[in-house]
Formats: sequence, structure tokens, C-alpha cells
Amino acid sequence: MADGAATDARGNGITGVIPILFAGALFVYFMSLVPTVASLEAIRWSVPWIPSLGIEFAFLVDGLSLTFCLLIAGIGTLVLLYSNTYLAGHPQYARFALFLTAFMVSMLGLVLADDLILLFVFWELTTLTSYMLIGFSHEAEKSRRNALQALFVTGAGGLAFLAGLILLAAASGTTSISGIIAQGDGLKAHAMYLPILILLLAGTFTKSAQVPFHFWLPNAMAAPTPVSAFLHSATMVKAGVYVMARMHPAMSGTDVWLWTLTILGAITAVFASLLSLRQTDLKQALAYTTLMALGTLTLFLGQESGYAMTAFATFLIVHSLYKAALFLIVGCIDKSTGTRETDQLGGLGRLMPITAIAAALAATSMAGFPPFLGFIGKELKYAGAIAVASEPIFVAGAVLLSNALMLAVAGVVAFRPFWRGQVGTGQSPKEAPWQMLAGPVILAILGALFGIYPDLLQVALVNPTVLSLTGEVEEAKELQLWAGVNIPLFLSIATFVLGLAIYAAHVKIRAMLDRGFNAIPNLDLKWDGFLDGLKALAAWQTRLVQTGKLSSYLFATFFTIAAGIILTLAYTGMPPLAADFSDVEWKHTSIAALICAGALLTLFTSSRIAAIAALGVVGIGIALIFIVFSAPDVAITQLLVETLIVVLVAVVMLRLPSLPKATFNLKHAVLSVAVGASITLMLIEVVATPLDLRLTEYFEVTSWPEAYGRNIVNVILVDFRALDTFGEIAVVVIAALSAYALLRTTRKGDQQ
Amino acid sequence: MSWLLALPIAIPFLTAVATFLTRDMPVGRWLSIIGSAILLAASIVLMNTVLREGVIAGQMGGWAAPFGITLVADLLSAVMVLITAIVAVAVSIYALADVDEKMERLGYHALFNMLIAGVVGAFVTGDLFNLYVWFEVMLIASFGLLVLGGRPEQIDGGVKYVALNLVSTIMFLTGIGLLYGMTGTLNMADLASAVDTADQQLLTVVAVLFMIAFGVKAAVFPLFFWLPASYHTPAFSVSAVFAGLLTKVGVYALLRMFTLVFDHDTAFTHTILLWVAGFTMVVGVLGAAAQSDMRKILSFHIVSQIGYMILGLALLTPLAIVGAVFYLVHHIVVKANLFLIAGVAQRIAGGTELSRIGGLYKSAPFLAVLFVIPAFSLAGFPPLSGFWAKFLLVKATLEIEAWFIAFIALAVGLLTIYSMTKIWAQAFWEPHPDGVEPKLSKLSTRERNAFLIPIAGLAILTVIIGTMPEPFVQFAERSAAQLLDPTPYITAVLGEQP
Amino acid sequence: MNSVILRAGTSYLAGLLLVFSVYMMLRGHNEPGGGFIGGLTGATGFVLYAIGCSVGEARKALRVLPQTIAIWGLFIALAAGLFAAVFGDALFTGQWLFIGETEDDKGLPLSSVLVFDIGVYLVVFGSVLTLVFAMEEEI
Amino acid sequence: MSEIIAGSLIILGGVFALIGALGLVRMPDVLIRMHASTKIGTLSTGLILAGCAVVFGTPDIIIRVVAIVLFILLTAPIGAHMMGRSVVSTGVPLWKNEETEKDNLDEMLIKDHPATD
Amino acid sequence: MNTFGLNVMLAVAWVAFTGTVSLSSLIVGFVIGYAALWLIQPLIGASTYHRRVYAWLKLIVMFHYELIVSSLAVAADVLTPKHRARPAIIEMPLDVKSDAGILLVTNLISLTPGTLSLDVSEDRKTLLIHAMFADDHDALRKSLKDGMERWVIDAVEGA
Amino acid sequence: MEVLFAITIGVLVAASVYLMLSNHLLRFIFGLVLISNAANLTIFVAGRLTDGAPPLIPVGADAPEIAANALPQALVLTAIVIGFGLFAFAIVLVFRAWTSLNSLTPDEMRLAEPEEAHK
Amino acid sequence: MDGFLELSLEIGFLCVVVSVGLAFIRMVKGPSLQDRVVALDFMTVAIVAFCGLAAVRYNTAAFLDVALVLALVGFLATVALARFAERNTFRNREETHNE
Ligand code: NA
Ligand code: NA
Repeated sequence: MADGAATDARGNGITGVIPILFAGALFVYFMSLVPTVASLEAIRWSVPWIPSLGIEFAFLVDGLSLTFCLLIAGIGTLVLLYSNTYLAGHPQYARFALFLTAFMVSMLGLVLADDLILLFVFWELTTLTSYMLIGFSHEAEKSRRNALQALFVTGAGGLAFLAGLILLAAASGTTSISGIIAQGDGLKAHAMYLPILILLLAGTFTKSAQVPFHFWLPNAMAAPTPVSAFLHSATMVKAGVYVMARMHPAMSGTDVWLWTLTILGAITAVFASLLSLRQTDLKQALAYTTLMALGTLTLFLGQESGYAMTAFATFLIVHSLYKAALFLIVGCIDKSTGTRETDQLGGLGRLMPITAIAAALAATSMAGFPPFLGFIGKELKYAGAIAVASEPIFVAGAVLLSNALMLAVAGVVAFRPFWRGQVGTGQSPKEAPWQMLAGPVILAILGALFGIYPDLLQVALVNPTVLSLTGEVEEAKELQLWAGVNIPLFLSIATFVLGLAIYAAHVKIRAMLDRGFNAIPNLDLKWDGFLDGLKALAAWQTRLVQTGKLSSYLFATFFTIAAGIILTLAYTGMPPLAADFSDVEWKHTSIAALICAGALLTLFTSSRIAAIAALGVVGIGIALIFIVFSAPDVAITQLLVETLIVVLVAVVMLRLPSLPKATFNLKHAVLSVAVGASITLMLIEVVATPLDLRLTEYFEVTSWPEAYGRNIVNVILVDFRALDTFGEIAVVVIAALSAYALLRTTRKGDQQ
Repeated sequence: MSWLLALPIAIPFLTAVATFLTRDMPVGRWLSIIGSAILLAASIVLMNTVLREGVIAGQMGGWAAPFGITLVADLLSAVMVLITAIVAVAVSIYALADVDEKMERLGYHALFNMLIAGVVGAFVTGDLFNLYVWFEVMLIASFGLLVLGGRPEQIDGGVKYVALNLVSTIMFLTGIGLLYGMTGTLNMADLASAVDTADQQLLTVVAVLFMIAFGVKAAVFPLFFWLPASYHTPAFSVSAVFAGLLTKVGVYALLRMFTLVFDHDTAFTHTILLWVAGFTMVVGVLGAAAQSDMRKILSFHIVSQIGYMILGLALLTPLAIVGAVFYLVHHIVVKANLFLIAGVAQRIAGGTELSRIGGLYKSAPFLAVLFVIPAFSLAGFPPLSGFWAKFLLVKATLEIEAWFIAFIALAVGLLTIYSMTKIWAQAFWEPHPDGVEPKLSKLSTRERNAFLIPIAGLAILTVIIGTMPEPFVQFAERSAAQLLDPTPYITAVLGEQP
Repeated sequence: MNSVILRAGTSYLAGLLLVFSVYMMLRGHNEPGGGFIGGLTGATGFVLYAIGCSVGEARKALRVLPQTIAIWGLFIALAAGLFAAVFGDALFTGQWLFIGETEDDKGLPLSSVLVFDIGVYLVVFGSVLTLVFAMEEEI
Repeated sequence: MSEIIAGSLIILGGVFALIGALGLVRMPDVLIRMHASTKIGTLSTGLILAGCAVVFGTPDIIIRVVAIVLFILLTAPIGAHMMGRSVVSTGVPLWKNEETEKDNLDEMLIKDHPATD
Repeated sequence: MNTFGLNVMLAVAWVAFTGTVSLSSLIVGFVIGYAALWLIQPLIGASTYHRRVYAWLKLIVMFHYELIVSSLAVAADVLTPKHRARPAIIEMPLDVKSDAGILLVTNLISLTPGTLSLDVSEDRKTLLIHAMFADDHDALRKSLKDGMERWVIDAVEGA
Repeated sequence: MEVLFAITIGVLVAASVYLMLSNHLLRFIFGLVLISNAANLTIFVAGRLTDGAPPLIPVGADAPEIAANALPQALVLTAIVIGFGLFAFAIVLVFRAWTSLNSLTPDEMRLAEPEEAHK
Repeated sequence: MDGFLELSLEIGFLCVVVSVGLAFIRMVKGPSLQDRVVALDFMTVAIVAFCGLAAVRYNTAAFLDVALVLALVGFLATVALARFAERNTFRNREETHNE
């Protein structure tokens, strides 16, 4: 289960260190921006990128983006530090670090971008890099499948998202995000508001793995644990949340916004918590709690109240801290015990004390116990829920239930493996090296620190974030451990009770949940079916169209020709046929009859010689037309070519078998007649109109005086239109060379 | 002017002659590269001139239009010539390692250069019948290249390719006859005004005939069968050139004729094109999804991508044409490159059938990087060229609120991702079924350079277009403006009209 | 083909066709004929040669590979077009030289157009023979 | 006068053409049909061309007509010989050929040109 | 016929083609004919060339006489309802040796309606003829040998 | 006259389409020859028909008094030769198809697109 | 143009055209390969005559050039087909008779 990771003392050398330093430097850089942002200023930087489309290379640092940046760069640094040990000596570590760093940068770009299209560029880059990361253990079938699944689902959402962005840009006349926000409420009244919203949400919901698109996220745990810690705690899955938050000022406040986000967020939160409780794999359990967090964040974004916004900002940070810590801890456990199954783990507390303490800190924050930031977050959540104007009970209920479940899961994940009785795993687990412990410990401590000193967060990040979300810093509510005896406190107590009860009974509940969930359609199981269906559809269609049979291709092509011409004739309304036979002489009729007879003989004969002779007759007939209608050069050429054709066919036929009997095929006959008739009809219509002879007259009067030739046809060929002739002889040369090559490439005897 | 326009045709012909006469010597292949490089230089000069001076025209033989044959280059023509030259350089370098001596002795280089000449000729000619002639040059050279080597599946593919393209050729010729019979002229600029006095209803019918003829060349639904039936069979250099250039000539011809000449009943003709575009995209991409061979997948994707270009033409808004032009250029670079990469994969991993190969990611990471760029560009991932192409077209469809076709365009994009990741997962990620380690070091240094330099070059071009799209978008905008208002084109060819 | 009669006939006809083909080519600018017709006719002579005697003999008589003739023809035609560059004219602009030109007689005309037609002749001649010889040998 | 001669020659030639074609249709076996078609056909063409020469009467036309006739006289029999030979060598059934001198025939025709594969 | 003679013939042919009887035209024809002969050189064996104007004239006149007379015979057979033909394939020993001679004999025999040269044996000693009116093989053989072949030998080989 | 030959062209086209559809390569070739002829004839007829006046300028004149339309003739001539080139390649390809695939029935040729590819 | 000449030309054309038609009948009927080729050969010669008639009818010597070329190369097809007949018989005896 240990991601195929090979611990190797040799480490990863410079490829391991540089990314860490890089990420660390970024973190430090973003830290340096905190004072500016804390003073409620935003920094915008832009250069034109594609001016002709109005697209800028623009970045904006404000509370919201800086919060994300710090989480991304900070956790990124710790994760890279962790990974360098976790995957020490892995032959593909350089790629891993590259992808992870690239992902981090993309993510930073995403949250900093102040241009819709730029944002989308980074959005897709995170999709792409995460695809590479999820499929990191690429030799395993499952990794590949899950990587594709993640890519496909988020990619599909991404395309809808793109459509939404394009419409959004069109509706607001700019691709600048701050520009759109500055336009105020105009967007909400725009006719395209609803389609834009739906399309954007399709993107964010898939990216944030909201129900019902949640199924890819647990599968994405196929990635190495540090990847899970990074992507699925602080970063990628929060990209969707970020975009909803970013668009909050411009798009929130409508009923659609409110209800869509609230209901889907709530459903995701509860549903994911239940799913989480059901898991026995630590990583999977954590993955679903991430979903729960995302649901909760979405739910809050549906609202407009300051409480909700503050709750959002706080919980965003809380969750990132403890979730990353727990993922990393799970990695440590996995690495030292070789398993992530809860049932096989226990008694690790004594063997891995530091890990255990970090786990305990993170888990209590997650469970929402004071004095951790988690508690503050939870309190604010309840406050936010109650502040929901229309349906506080529903929202509060959902939050309560999910929080209780979360508490139980925290126990399952971070308490049981360490503090319940010893379970033999056959290995002797020991503490992970410091590089791997640094992350969980720091993150866990931060959770506690911010709980005790919430003002740090309040000023530095929460207030600016709320400003970004609402436009008014006054909306930000105070972060405090003790807010007095109020409804949130009662709800907190209820949460503890309920949560502990669930934890106590979680094994039984799990069995119940299994039965329940088995009854619900599982999109993950449908995924393979979906892919199979897609393949089947593709195969069916391809069988239908690309039959591999020339006859059907030709039939389709001729059918298109006939149908195209006839239907167009019908559409345009065919002018009356002007069939003028007055100047037809018997000679003409005879020649026409000869040609037709030759053509029909070719058609009906089963004798090759008769067919060739009949072709000769047609050729002769056509030469006769050229003779009668004053084209001696053409006639000569026609006769020469016809002769050569007969000679070539006669040579080739020496090796070919005789013709099969000509059979009659009504379908083919009808089509043939239709094609023939359509050409005839067009030609009759064409010749009924007068012909402009400008060109010919020019040739006639210039041929001798200017081009010194009396044979106008030849002068056209070698002078007026010499380029045609040149191309034509090129065709002849190439035909000869090609045919020669074809004859020579495979000698006789190469036959199968 | 006339020389600037004629040289891009003459250079490949001279190269062909030189390579053919030296075919028994090892210098032929180098001559081919040098010739392509000179062509590239000439096409850069041409492009530069067109950028500076607008549409330029040259009267062959000194006979005034519409009497003689006019060569004419607007921005679209110039960029097509330029991109052709780029592909020619890339492929002729690639051929150093891909084309064996036997094929060389049978005239590979001559055929290749004549193919390029035909393609260039088709792009710069301003005369309809001359266009036919260049189509034929291109076609017959492609026949030869397609079957060069003579393996049975090549012959099989060749039969289908030849049969269906011949039908198209004949229809084209018939169409020229009819159009001449209506207007009395062959010069395309002259036709643009001559058709105004012709019977408009009949003109529509003839337009449909042309649409079908060019449609076969462009491989649109339901006329594309020849392409997936044959493109996976020849040498990789050959299929790369085919994939990059040949269908685009059909698209170019459609773009040219259906903006310049057949713009009298767009409500009808361009609606047909819209349907064609939709079906082409979908059928092509589903076709690809059904394949399990790298080259077959890529072949079907050509069809699918052609749909996008046709979509741009069908919408006929400025932005849509911008998208079509951008798409055209992007696709040539990317698709040719993917076929080249498939060749390397075949060489080191032993095939192109996905279930029979693997391990390229692990053993040939550089190749993997080179694959990812065009593959994800094709799939429309930003910031690669394909994203902007798709972005422009989707924007164009959304702007005119053509929801359904926008949905199709996006959904097809998703399925393109699916196909590209299929190749990625099965050829690159998945271990090789025979445990082979497909390393690039299996190739000699010479081979490695010959393979990877052109691939890397095209990949860099893809990235450049993707990350710095502004000049390309601007270019496409100017080009689209020329297409939608052909007055400068007509003036350049015919002089000031009263 | 071991026909004494055909062989005997071929020896005269092949030469006759060759001469005739040059004649057809040269007169083409003023009367029916020209490079194509000439080339096709000339090729016919050697096709007859190949059928009546053998390809080997026909090749020996031709001395040069037919595909080389064709390629040279292409080159000559192109060169005739490119020749206009010397005079600063557009590609394929005819360049004329009338030897012994007088008031009412243009004399003996030499022109790039004629050279072009010779190129056409050689291309058609060479190409047809390339094809026919190869086919005869392979089949 | 010359037009009368020419007209007569043309009509005569036409009639011969018709006779030749009739022979081609109604003669009993392929070799006999060849007698009718190849040679009467040649004659008829010669007559018509002679008429043509008479009408124009100019040297260049006459030379051209003579050349045409000579060419036909040179080529037509060679073609006829080839066809006739193939008739015999491939054993096409003939009408009333019991009097044929078979002794040498088989060796001469079939042995001499064995299949060249 | 030697090479020179053949060359002259080609030069004359050239004059015929161009339709302009002049010395320059003859010289041009000679040059082109020379080139053509150079190309077909392997075909032309060595043979002596003697002009036999009289023999040629006789040949031409007699040939036309035969052509017309027997054409009428064939035409008569075509036009009458009953087929009078007595077809047979007969052999004729050949005395004529040269390529030109053989070609001329066989062609003239073929062009005469009623007889058709089928083949000449590889040793060039026997000619196979299809005759339409072969009531008497020996008589036919004799008339051809004494007639057409004799005239040709006189004209071409000057025996 | 043009109408008469337009009908002739229709017959030629119909015959060749039928031949091309017949699933036999030799018949396809025959169809190709016919349809090439039809296309050439289309150009010729579309350029209108004039009898008895070849586009030759009599000696002594600067331009013909009346002459058939020369342009379509030149085009047809070009098209005939191109058509011959295409035909030549096609017939060789047919021959090669027979020797290497042992079939002249294109529907039986399933190497490039094998049956099992459509599972 | 004189009335008689015109009439004789019409008759000439008629005869030639009818003879080509008759030859076509033979071509259809066969039965042997050679019958068909002979019919084709006959047509070729008839076209030479037709060219002669056309030259007179339209007073254009150019058509004689068509005749000239055809007279020289027309027999090539016959020769090639005759050779085909022979070789093919040796290759595949039973087939030619069915042709
Ligand atoms: Na127009
Ligand atoms: Na694989």
C-alpha cells in the first residue's frame, strides 16, 4: 500500500532540495505581502498578453488570494520536504518534484490570476499536473484509470467552465475579474446570468468534487500520500471553491446562487461525512472528509452574511491545516506499518509518540474541540448557519450532522491507530524521520496556535478575505474561543455528544452504511460502464461508418454527390429545362449513341476484352466529338491516350484473373442513374445560359501577334497557361515515378 | 512579385529534380533538406512581403489577369506556404532516419518535394483550373508516397485512398467545367464578380458540387473514409506530411472558394457546412475512440479537427474565420508532429498498436515530454496552441448563441483528451508488455538527432504559439479580414475595377 | 514476342514514329501537335519496340533511363520558364529570337516556348516509357 | 470535274467501308472476317483519303494523304498478322478449316512462343 | 537496304511531314532521321542496299492490281448470301531473306484480300498463310511465290 | 447539340458510377476511364460546341474569323493527360493489389482496416 | 461546295458511321477475343476515313493530322491485345476461350 515508495538513504540530492527551497522562497515572499494585505490593500500587476482579445497577464493579491497563496506555498513547502524523504531514492523523484512544483505554481497562478482566461489557463494546468501526479504510480492499472477519471471529470467540467467564462466575459465586456467585480450587480441582471452560473458551477463542482461529481476524488488517492495531502487538502479541490468565492461579489445574492450552493453544499457535506465514516482506509476516510469540508465551504459561499463569510474564511484555513497534517501522518503510518487499514492499526502511540501527538492535535482541531482553531471554526460555522436568513434550521442541521460525523472520523483516523490496543502488523513501526514529521507537527501546532491567538489570523487573513468576498471589511466577525453562552455553543456541545456517540458505535454504523450505500447508485462503478459505453458507441459508430469496405465508402460518396446536387436543385427550385435539339445532326446522334453503346457494353460484359474494346469505342466516340467540334489537338491526344490505355490494360491484364459475372444491383443502379442525371441536369442548365467568351476572344486576337503561334490551343498550353502545362507534366512524371516505385518495391514472389 | 510567388513552387521542383538525379548517392537526402530550407527562406520573404504590402499577385507569362494564370498570396496563402515549408524542413530532416535507402532509390525525395510543390502551388494559385492541376500534382505524389515500400496493408490502404480521391478529383474537374460554362472565366478573383451575373440558383448547385469535391480532400463527414483507411500505412515521414498538409489543402480550398466565390447564398451553403462540421467533429472523435493503434487514433483525429476548421468557415463571422485560420496553422504543426513522434515510438518500442507497446514514459522521458506538448495541444489544453484555436472557435459559436454546436465543439474536445490520454496511458505509462525498455539510446546518435530535432522544433513552435498567441491572433484577424472582404484580393489580381 | 514480322516492322516503325513525333512537336505551335502529342507518339515508337522485340533491347536502344529523360524534361520545361528571369519578366514569359527576321517573314523562330514544349515532349516520352518498360518487366 | 471524281471516290470508299463492316458481321469465322475488315477497310480508307486529296489538290495535302495511306499499309498488316497468329495459336475454333496443313502448324505456332512467365 | 538508304527514307519522310519541299527541310529531316537511327541502331542489321527503281515500280503497280481484284472477290463473297470461301491455312517456303523483304512480302500478302500472313517461322524459312479461297493449295502457293515474293525480292534484295 | 451530349455525359457517368460500385477493381478502372472521359467532355461541352472551325489562325491572318472556343480545348487536353497519369498509377496499383493481396475485390482487402479492429 | 460533293460526303459519313455501328455489333457478339479486337481495329481504320471526310467537309486540313497520328499508332492497341491473347492462353488456357 505504500505507493510503491522506496525509502533510500541516498535521498534525491539536488532534485529534492531545490523544489523545497523554491517553495519556501515563495512562501516567504507571500508572507512579506501579508502586511500590505492586512492593511486591506490589494496589489495588482498586469501586462498585456493578447491585446487583440483583451486578455491580460494580470495578477491580483488580496485577502482571498493571499490566504490561498500562503496555504499553497506553505503546505507546498512542507509537502515537498516530506516527499523528499517519503520518496527518497525513487527513480522518478525528479519528475515527481517537477510535477508537484509545477502544480503548486499553477495553483498559485490560479488564485492570483485577475483575468478570466488566465485563470482558466492555470485551472487547466492544475488539471494536467494533477493528472500526472495522480498517475504517478503509472505502472499500476488502477493509477492510470483513476488519473484518467480525475482528468476526464474535471476536464469535462473545465470545458463547461470555459464556456461559462467566455459568456461571462462577453456579458461583462471584459475578461478582467476585478473589472467584472467592479461592475457591481449588473451581471446578476444580465440575460446570460443563469447559463453563466450553471456553466461556472459545472466547472467548480467537478473540480471541487461536489456531489454528484465526488466519485473521482477518493480514487485520486491512488497518488502518493504527499500528493493527496497537497492536492486534496489545501489546493486543487479548493480551486473550485476559490472560484466561487472569487465570483461571490459579482454573482451571489440571487436565489439561484443561494439555493444551488446551499443545497448542494449541504448534501455534499452530509453525504461525504457518511461516506467517510464508512471507510476503513485512513486515506479514503480523510479524502471524504475533504469532501465534507468542501461541501461546507460551498454552503457558506451560498450565503451573504458576514458570519457565513467569516466562517468560510476561517474554516478554509482550519481545514487546510489539519487535513494536510493528517494526510501526512497517514503517510507516516503507512510507511512505517505498511498498511492504512484502521482495523489493522493500533497501539502506535507508544512507538511513534511525536506522530501521535501531532495527530492528536490535528484531530482535536478537526473534531472542533477548544482551544483549537477548529473549535473557533465550528462556532463560526454555527453562527453562520444561524445567520442564514431563509432556512437556518436546514443549514444548521446539516452542519451539525456533518460536524458530528467529522468528530467521529477524527477519532477513527487519528485516535484509534495510536491509542487503542496493540494490533500486530508483523512489522515494528517506528517514528518517521524529522523531515516527515516537520509537516504534521508544524501544521498541528499552527492549528493550536491560531486557536489560542485568533487575532493573528483575524487581522492578517480573515478580514482581508471577507473584504474580498463582500467588499466590506465590516462584515468580518470576530474570531474568538469564547463567545459567550449562545446558540453556537449549544450546538457545539450537541456536536460533541453526537460525535462521540457515533464514534463509539462507528463499527456498527459502518455496517449499516454499507448496506445503505450499496443501494445508492455509485458513479464510480458507473464510470467503467460509462467508458465501456463510450467505447461501444464509438465502435458501433465506426463500424457503421468506417466499414473497411471500399464499396460502402464509394456508395456513401456517390450518394452524397447525388443527394447534394438533387436536394440543392430542389431547394433552389430548378429552372425549366431548356432542351434545344434543333441543331442536332444525325451524325451527332450517332456518335452519342456509339458512346452510350460503348459505355453500356463495358457495363454489362463479363469479358475483359469486350470491356476494353468497349472502352476503346467510347474513346473513339469522344475523339469523334472532338473531331466534329473542331478540336484536332484534343482528338489526337484522346486517341493516343486511349491507345496507351488499351496497351497498359492489356499488359496488366496478363496477370489478372478474368472478370466475375456482372450482377445487377438495383440500389447501385438507382444511385448511378441519379448521379448521372444530376450531372446532366446541371450541364443542361449551364449550357442554356450565354457564355462569356472574353478569355477566348483575347486568346484569338493575341495568339499570333503577341505569342507568335497560330495554333491557339497550343499557345494557350505553352504560353498563356504554361503553368498549367507545367503542373500537368509534373503529374505525368510523378505518376510514372510512383507507378515505377510501386512496381519495383515488391518483386514478384512477394505474394502472400 | 511574380518571382516571389513562383519561387516557392519552383524550388521544390528543382529540389526534386536534383534529388532524383542523385538518388543513388547519399547526397540526395541532404539536397532535400537544403531545398526545404531554401523554400523556407523564400516563404519567409513571401510572408514578409505580404505582411508589408498586403495581397500580392503575379501574372505568369506576363499575361494580364484574367487571361493568364495569376499567382496570388494574401495572408492566408502566405502563412500556408510558410507552414508548409516548416513542415517540409522538419520532415526532410526526420526522413534521414526514417526513410531507408531502398525508398530513396525509388525516388522518395523527388516524390516528397513534388508533393510539397503541389501543396504550395495550391496555396498560391489564383486560378481555379490551376488549382486543379496542383491538386493533381499533390494527389499523384501522395499516391506514390503512400504505397512506397509496397507492404500489403499499404496497398490496401492505397486502393481506398486512390479510389475515393479519384472520385473527388473528377467531381472537381466537372465542377470547373460547369463553373466555366456559367461564367467564362477561371480566375478566382474574376469569378468573384463574374458569379454575380450568373444564374444564382444554378450557382448554388455548382457550389455544392465543389463543396463535395473539396470535402473529400478535406476529409469531412461523410466523405472522409479514405483517410482513416490509409494514413496509418505508409512511412512515418509520409504520414506526417499527409496528416499535416494534405487535408488542409482541401480546407484551404473550401475557405477560399466559400469566402471569395460562393458567398451568394450563405444561408444555404454555410448551413450545410455547419452540419458537416458538427458531424465531422463527432464522427471523427468517436472513430478515434474506437481505435487502439496510435496512428489510427491520430488519423481519426484529423477528421475530427477538420470539423473545427469547417465550423469556423460555416459560422462566417470574423471571429470564426480567425479561429479557422488559427486552427489551420496550429493543427498542421501539431498533427505532423504527433505522427513523427509515433514513428519514434514505433522505432524504439516496436509498434504503434497500443496494447503491444509501453514503457515510453519510464524509459524515454524526453520523448514523453515531446509527446505531451502536441498531444495536449491537440486536446486543447492551455497554454498550448490548440487551446487558443478552440477558444476562438468556441467564443465565435457562443457569440452567435449557437449553443448546440458550441456544446459539440466542447464535448469533442473532451473526447480528444480521452484519446490523447489513451495513447499516453497505454504507450507511455503502461509498462511494455514484453518487458522491453524502449530507450532513445537504442537509436544511433544520427538517428536520434534526425528524429528529435524536428520533433522538438515543432513542439517549441507549438509552445510559442500557445504562450505568445498575440501575433498569431493578430495575424489570423488580418487574414480573416482579407477573406471576408476580398476587395484587396480582387484588386491585387485584376487591378482597380471600375 | 517472337514474331519475325513484327520485329521487322518495328525496326522501321520505331524510327518512323520517333521522327514523326519530333515533327509533331515542332509544328505544334502553328498546327495541331505539340509536346504532348509529340511525346506520346515518340513513346509509342519505343512501346512498339518493347513489345515487338524486348524491353531489354528497347532500353539498350534508348541508352538513357526513361525516368531520367522525364526528369530532365521537367527540368528543361522549368528552366524555360525560369529563363524569363534573365530578362526580368514573369515566370513562363515567352522569350523569342527570330533568326533572319525580315519585314514580312519572322524567319526561324527560337523561343523559350519551344524549349518548354521540348521539355513537355521529354517528360511525356520519358514517363510513358518508364511506366511501360517497368510494367513489361514486372509482368 | 475534280469534285465529281472526289465525290465518287468518297462514295466508293464509303461503300467499301460498309462492305467491310458487313463482312465483319456476317462472315463465318474470325480469320475470314479479318479478310473482310482489315483489307477492305484499308481500301475504303485509301479511297476516301484519295477523294480528300483530290478535293484539296494542294501538294502538302497530297503528301499528307500519301503518308497516311502508307502508314496504314505498313501498320494494318502487322496488326492483322498479330491477330491472325493469335487466333491460330490460341486455338480459336475456325469454320471449315479441314483442309489446313496441320503438319507444321502446331510446332510452328505454339512451340515457338511458349509462355513467357 | 543499308543505313544510308534508311536515312534518306527518313529524310524524305520528314519532308513529307513538313510539307515543304526544300533542301533545308531535307537536311533537317536527314539530321533528325540520323538521330532516330542512332537510337534504333541495334535493330538494323548490316545489309547491302541497291536501288531497284524498276522493281519497286513493278511491285507497286502489281500490288494495287492484286489489291483491287481480290478485294472485289472478297466483297462479292460478303455480299452474296452463300459463303463461297474455302478457307485453309497453308505453308509457303520463303526465299526472301532480309527483314525488309520479309516484312514487305508478308505485309503485301496480308493486304491482298483473300490471303493473310499468319506467321513466319523462327528460322525465317516458312510463311504461314490463311487463304480464303484455297481450292488448290499448290497453285496458290505458286502464284504467291512467283508473284508477290518475286517482285519483292527483285525490288528489295536485287537478286 | 450541347443537350444531346449532356445526356451522353449522363449515361457515361451513370455507367461509370455503376462500374465503380461493383466491388471489383478492374471494373473500377473501367469506370474510372469512363468517368474521366465524361469529365473531359463536360468541360468541352460547357465551353459550347462549334463545328468545323478549329482554333487555328490561317497563315496571313492575325486572328481566326470564326473558331471554336480554344480555352476548353486546352483545358481538356491538360485534363486528358492528367487523367492518363492517374489512370496509369491506378492500373499499376490494381496489378499490385492482385499480386500482393491476391484479390481484386476491395471489400475482401482487410489489411489496413482489419475486421478485429471493430470489436 | 458542290451539291454532289456534299451529297457524297453525307453518304460517306453515313457509310462510315454505319460500318462503325456494324463493327460494334461484332464487338458485342464476339465470340472470340480476336473478334472483338478485330472490330476495334476496324473502327480505328474507319476513324481515319472519318477524319478524311471531316477534312473535306469542314475544309480543314488539320483533321488529316488526326488521321496521320491514328494511322501510325492505331495498330499498337491491336498488337498489344493480340499479344495479350497469346500469352494469356499459355498462362491460363481455359480462360481465353470464354472471353
Ligand atoms: Na462573390
Ligand atoms: Na500498452
